[in-house]
Amino acid sequence: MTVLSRAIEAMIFASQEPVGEASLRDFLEQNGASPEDLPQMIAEISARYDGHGIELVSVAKGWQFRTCVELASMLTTVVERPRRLSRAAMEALAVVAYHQPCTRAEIETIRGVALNQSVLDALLGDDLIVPRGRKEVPGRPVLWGTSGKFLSAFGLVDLNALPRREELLVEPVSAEAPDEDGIAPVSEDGPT
Amino acid sequence: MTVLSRAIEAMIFASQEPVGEASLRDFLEQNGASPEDLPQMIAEISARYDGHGIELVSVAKGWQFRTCVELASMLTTVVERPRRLSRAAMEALAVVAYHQPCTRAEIETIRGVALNQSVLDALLGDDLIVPRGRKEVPGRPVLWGTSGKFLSAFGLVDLNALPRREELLVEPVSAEAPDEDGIAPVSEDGPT
Amino acid sequence: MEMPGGGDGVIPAPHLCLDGFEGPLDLLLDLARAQKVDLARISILQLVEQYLTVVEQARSIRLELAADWLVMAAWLAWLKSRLLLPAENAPDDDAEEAAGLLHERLIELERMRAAALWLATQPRLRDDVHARGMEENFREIDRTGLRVEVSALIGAYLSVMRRRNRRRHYAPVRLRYWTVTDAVAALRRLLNAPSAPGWQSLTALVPATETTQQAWRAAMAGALVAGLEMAKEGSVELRQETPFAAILLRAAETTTAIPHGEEI
Repeated sequence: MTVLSRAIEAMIFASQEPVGEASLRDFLEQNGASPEDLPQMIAEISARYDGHGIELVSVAKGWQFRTCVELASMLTTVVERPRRLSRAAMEALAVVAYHQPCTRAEIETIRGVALNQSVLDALLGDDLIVPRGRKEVPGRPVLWGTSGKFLSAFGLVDLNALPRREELLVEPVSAEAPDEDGIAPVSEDGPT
Repeated sequence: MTVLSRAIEAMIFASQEPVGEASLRDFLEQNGASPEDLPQMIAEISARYDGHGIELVSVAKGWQFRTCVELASMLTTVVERPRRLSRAAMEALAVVAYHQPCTRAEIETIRGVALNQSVLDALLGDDLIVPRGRKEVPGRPVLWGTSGKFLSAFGLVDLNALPRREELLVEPVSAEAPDEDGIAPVSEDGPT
Repeated sequence: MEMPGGGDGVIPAPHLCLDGFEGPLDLLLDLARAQKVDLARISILQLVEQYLTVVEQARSIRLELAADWLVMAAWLAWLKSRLLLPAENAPDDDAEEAAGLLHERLIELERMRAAALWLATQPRLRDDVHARGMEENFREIDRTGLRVEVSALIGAYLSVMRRRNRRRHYAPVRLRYWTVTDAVAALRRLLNAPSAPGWQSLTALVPATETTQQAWRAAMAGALVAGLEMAKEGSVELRQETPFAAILLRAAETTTAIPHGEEI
């Protein structure tokens, strides 16, 4: 293992935020290596963490070490957890993610219900959504979009990592298909 | 490698401060393991980082991961944030530059305000001004002049590279001339 | 409370649990789901009937049912009536379109819910997974350097010298305008003239020496105040044809004013 790959590992490890590929390439270049080597180095580093409690993940267009998902339940007592988002907030967030940039009114139309201020506050408070200018209609309402923090929070490389719209409904339908064969469905409201 | 040792690795990684042995022992106990196993687990984790850019180290308060020392220097980037002189310091320096050698009292007279000691200290601290003997008047005040550092800091070959006073002051004097038309001048000695 | 399964053997309506629904579309979507068919093939008509039944029942228990639920209910009732029109009538385009739109909205809501569920299953940072807790900062800030420019030095020197010049030459401007007292005196001289004139313009009072605009205005103001003052005591008469026209004055008809004036 070269000094440079160790240095890249340390650089990513040291940071609390994802380290952008650009910084990593710059670092390689400044140290006389080719930026082209980055993918291979990343692969090497990543491989070395096989079986560790932490792993190298690609997130928000950068690299970050994170604890492995399967350890989540064991770590809950150790590290403070953020409050979970309500169902309404998750739905509103999904609408923003898929319809951005969109106004509050547009979110309300899609969800068919008024957007509670506390929901908006929760999303803003967690820096998951950010204003992206204003819509040029009467009242010039703010247009909302998802933030870099959103990508990082959900472990997404970029917005393309979200399931495509067409894919979204494929799963539930196939999951419900057996229901039609006379098997009692388990809905959220409980078994019938 | 056990899940527990991976969890301990993750726990130390995610913690915001070094993790004390007591917490680690508690953690093992809560998860049905013997606290006695801790030293061996630590040794295992530590061994897994052989040759990595990061190492597990024991500090006063517990265990933490840290970038290997020899990489730290490589990763360190020095950001230069040059200071600027305060307005008062720049003015005092300008007065010294054009009226040297001059005493503190002279600087004060020309600027029309008292010279704060901290301003003088700042100029001295940056080696921009140096003492040039004493004025043979009661109290024998120090005479100040600009230093060689002053010339290099401002990128001047010598003091003659500064615009001459006459070149500088032609404009402001003529600009103020009309004000004096028909109005009795009031000198520093008081109104006529 | 629970609604009994549809008597006509259609679809068993779901539990009526209004707290679980955020809004009318939410409830509609749940009803649609309960039909366990592809949303694309769902019968809007059936859905509308169920919705209206549920809302009707809910209303008897939950008086505070939000107004927009009822708006939706009213709209759906309208939609139902149009869709129920006998087949021989020309198809109602509006209703067809509205039903199509409702379809699309339900599908989009279903999609967004699926997206929300998908997001919820992603490992969430600081909840399921954690980043490095203790940041190591390799950035060193070097503040020993000095950023100075000759231009700033010269600028500083100039501002010192300007301040100094200003200090040396400062004198309050003394204004010597034609005053009201001057104007009264001039007016009396005019009225006491042997050939007491008729109507005179007030501007005639202003001495020719008041050349600048500011001085002339001050003098005019003085003349007007003097004129008004003397009109009040009855020694002159003032006249102005229209607003902003020239102000005219002459000695009052009663000649008593003149000796009175001489007392001053």
